[in-house]
Amino acid sequence: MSNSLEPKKSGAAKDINDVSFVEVEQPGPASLGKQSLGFWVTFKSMFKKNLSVQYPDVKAPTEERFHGRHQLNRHPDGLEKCIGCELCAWACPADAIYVEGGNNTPGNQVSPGERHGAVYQINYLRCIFCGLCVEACPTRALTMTNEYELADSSREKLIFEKEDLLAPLRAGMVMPPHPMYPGMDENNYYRGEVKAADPSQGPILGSAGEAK
Amino acid sequence: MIIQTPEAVMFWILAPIAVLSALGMLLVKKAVHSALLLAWVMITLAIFYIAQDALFLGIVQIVVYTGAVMMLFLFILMLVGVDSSDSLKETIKGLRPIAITAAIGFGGLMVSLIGRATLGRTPVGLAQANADGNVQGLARLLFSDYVWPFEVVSALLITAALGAMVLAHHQRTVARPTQRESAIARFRTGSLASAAGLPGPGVFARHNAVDVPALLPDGTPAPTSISATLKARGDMLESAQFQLDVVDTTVVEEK
Amino acid sequence: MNPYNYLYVSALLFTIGAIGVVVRRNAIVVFMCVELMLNAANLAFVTFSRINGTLDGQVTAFFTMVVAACEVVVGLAIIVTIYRSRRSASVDDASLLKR
Amino acid sequence: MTTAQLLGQDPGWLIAVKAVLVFAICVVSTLMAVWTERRVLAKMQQRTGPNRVGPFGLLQSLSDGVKLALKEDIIPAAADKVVFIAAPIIAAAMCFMSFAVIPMTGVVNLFGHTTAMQLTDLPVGVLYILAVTSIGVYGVVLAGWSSGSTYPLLGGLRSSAQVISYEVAMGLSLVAVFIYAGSMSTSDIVASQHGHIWNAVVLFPSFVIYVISMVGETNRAPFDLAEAEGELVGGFHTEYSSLKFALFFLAEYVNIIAVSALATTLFLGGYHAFPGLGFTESWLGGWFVIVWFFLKVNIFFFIFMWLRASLPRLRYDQFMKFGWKVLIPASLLWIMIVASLRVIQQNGASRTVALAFALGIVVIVMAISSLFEKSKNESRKPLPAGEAPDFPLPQLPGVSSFSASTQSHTSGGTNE
Repeated sequence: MSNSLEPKKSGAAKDINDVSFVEVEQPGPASLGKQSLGFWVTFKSMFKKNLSVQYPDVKAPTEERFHGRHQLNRHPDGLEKCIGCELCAWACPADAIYVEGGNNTPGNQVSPGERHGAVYQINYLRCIFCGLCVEACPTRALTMTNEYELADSSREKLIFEKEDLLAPLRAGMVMPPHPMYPGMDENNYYRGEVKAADPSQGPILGSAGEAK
Repeated sequence: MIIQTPEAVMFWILAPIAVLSALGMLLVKKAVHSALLLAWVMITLAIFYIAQDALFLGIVQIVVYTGAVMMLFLFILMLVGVDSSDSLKETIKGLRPIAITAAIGFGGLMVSLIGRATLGRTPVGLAQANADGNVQGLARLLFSDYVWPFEVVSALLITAALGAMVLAHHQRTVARPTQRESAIARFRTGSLASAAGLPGPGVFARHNAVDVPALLPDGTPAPTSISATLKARGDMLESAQFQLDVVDTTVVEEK
Repeated sequence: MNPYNYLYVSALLFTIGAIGVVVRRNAIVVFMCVELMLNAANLAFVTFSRINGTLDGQVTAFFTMVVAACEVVVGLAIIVTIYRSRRSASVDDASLLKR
Repeated sequence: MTTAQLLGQDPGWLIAVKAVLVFAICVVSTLMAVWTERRVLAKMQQRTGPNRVGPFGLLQSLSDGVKLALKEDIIPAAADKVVFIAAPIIAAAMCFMSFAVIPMTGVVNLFGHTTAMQLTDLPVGVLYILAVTSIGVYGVVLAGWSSGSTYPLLGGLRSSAQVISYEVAMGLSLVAVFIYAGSMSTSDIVASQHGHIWNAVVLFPSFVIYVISMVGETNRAPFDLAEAEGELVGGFHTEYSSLKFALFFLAEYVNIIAVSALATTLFLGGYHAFPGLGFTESWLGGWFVIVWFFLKVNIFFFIFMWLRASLPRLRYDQFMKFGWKVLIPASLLWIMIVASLRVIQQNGASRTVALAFALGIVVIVMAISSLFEKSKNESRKPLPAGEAPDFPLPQLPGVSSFSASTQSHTSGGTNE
């Protein structure tokens, strides 16, 4: 392939066969008594408490930082945080994320600023749950939940669309698309200065999830 | 012989089967099938022995012949003859008709001789000889009248076992290379490109089976990526058909 | 039942084995035919033992088995050795000493 | 009246009933064995094991069997069809046959007939079992060959070589039992142990060799090289599916129960009660002893599971070396000792002479083994200090200074 890879044969270099080779002594087998201690270990553990979890009946809580299904977050007023920058898709080592950005128009403001993610797909057959996408996301739109029950019956069902990934609307939010908070621009949104939705943005959802 | 004894029923069922299996052993093409049919013949013979008051011999027949000898045959067949199919073509001209004629003559002669010959007495049966038990009777004979042949035969058995070991032993003419030596040899011989190991088989995402050679960057199949056995057997797929089409890399302006 | 019937079976099996030794070309199959002949002889021995009312025939058959086992062990070792050098288990290929 | 004569009086229908009973016992105990093994193995690994199908998961193996039967039956294109189908049948049928000579009870009353729970009693019963298992190997070899693929062929060759080699050791370990019992009939061997010390104690080396070789014979962990998953996929049954695979599965477990039952018969006094509990043998008209029989069989089965939970798989060459170079010579030596002792006893020598002979042999064996031990120690010299490569190692908590050479210096000498 390339001759530059061949070893350089300068005079100072030692031949590998001249390098002394210290034969390190290997530990021999342990005595029969010591070996049979292993039987006692297995016998003893018959009377120990089981570590099994009866999974479908009992669901053990995961660790807090468990890498589960992704979630696309929202600003407090309901606008999506995702700006369709595709940084997550670029960061993905498994090539599992597909993003198409779209322009925000005055009549169709989905996220603060100019752009939003129009198409957002994660292929969970490819995803390795490494979390690099989360680290790449500039707006903290993409985070990971603790949900791990992702099995399904067909390949298509495991490609999650934007609707499947979006965080649910909570009370006090407004169903996008809707205009930005009056007097705020995307920088205010980014700094977290928008704390709640304004009635001028649209009907605010109540605690039951219905528009007031 | 109007009232059929259980032995007669057994005989008239098993004897034709035994003869037919022996014939089948002669005629089938695959050596493994021959061995199986022969094993079956030996089992029927063991049943014949047991029916003839030779219980110990019948069991030993199964242990020795079916269990050891035929198993050895099967073993050798698998080691030697799995890929060599046996041809039934005759190599010496006219051998087969002559052999069959001679054998039929010989067999006919023997059968007719047995039919005519009288051994001078009616069958005695082994009821008396087996009075203390068949095993005990045999043991008494083996360790008294036949003790010399018994010792000779055991010496023969040991000699045969040693002889087989000597014949099958494979002397190593060159010492087996150590891990260090083979590691050095890998870097010393050929180019360093192959030092890291051979390329794995399969064309990524299109076909990843072991019978598809990997593609080199220039699109030619890598010959070292699949097993030589698969290549020799012809069980190898063309990897070019799994190559990606040329990807259009020109950027189209979005409207 | 008349024990002579076993002798007929024995004669038939012996004949079949003899044909096989002459006709078949695969050394292993030839060997199996030899085993069949030995077995046929054994059956005759056991039957004679019954006809005569003594166990000597069975002892002889016992010795035959041991000898047959020895024969198989050495014979198969030879076949393996031939196969190693000739890559073939056919008896025709083992006649090279002649030419 | 001996058991053989007793069984000789059985009418035909009783033999048929007993055959069905033995078959049913085999199948049911296989189902139970699979469940027991999975549960016990799980306990040894601090898991629960199957517990969802039926109470305590008892019906798990039954549902597995139904599932296997309903699966698609695949015959590979390269397979030799007749042999491929015949192989599992041979394997399964042969291990059932070995149960015919196992005595499970003494004299009992079955449907108004005085008989024993044993199908038949042969004067060469134990040899019969060896013969039947040697035919059973055909199932394995033919399955490997007829699949027409490489892994099964290698697996079949491996397991047949293994079974044949360990059958030699097993047969040799049985010889001492024959010498002591003076018979090869299973019921006679059981009778010879009744009222005496069990063969497991008297012939302890034979017992150990038998237990080791029975594990090798049944292709079980740590000797399960025939189906070494990491090397050979599934071994000889790689290409099998559905009912044919179920037959192999059945054969494996019936085989385990059969060798355990044989071990019980030969070494643990068969169906007789444990020492001191002899009064239980008359309970339920003699049927109660079947509890003792299965208790003893389960002791062996537990050993199987325990071995599987504790030991890693052996390497193939080490395994064969162990069989041919350790087990077989050891059992040959032991047979010679047993035979000499027997001759000394039968020639009317006193107990002290026999004891002295046995002691002498023990001393000789210990002397030889200590010589070996000494030469082994001499060949292992500790590495001289300073020659080992010295390189810094990460700090350990609570250890002030730590280097590679000091570590190898201290551990080299003590030979841990």
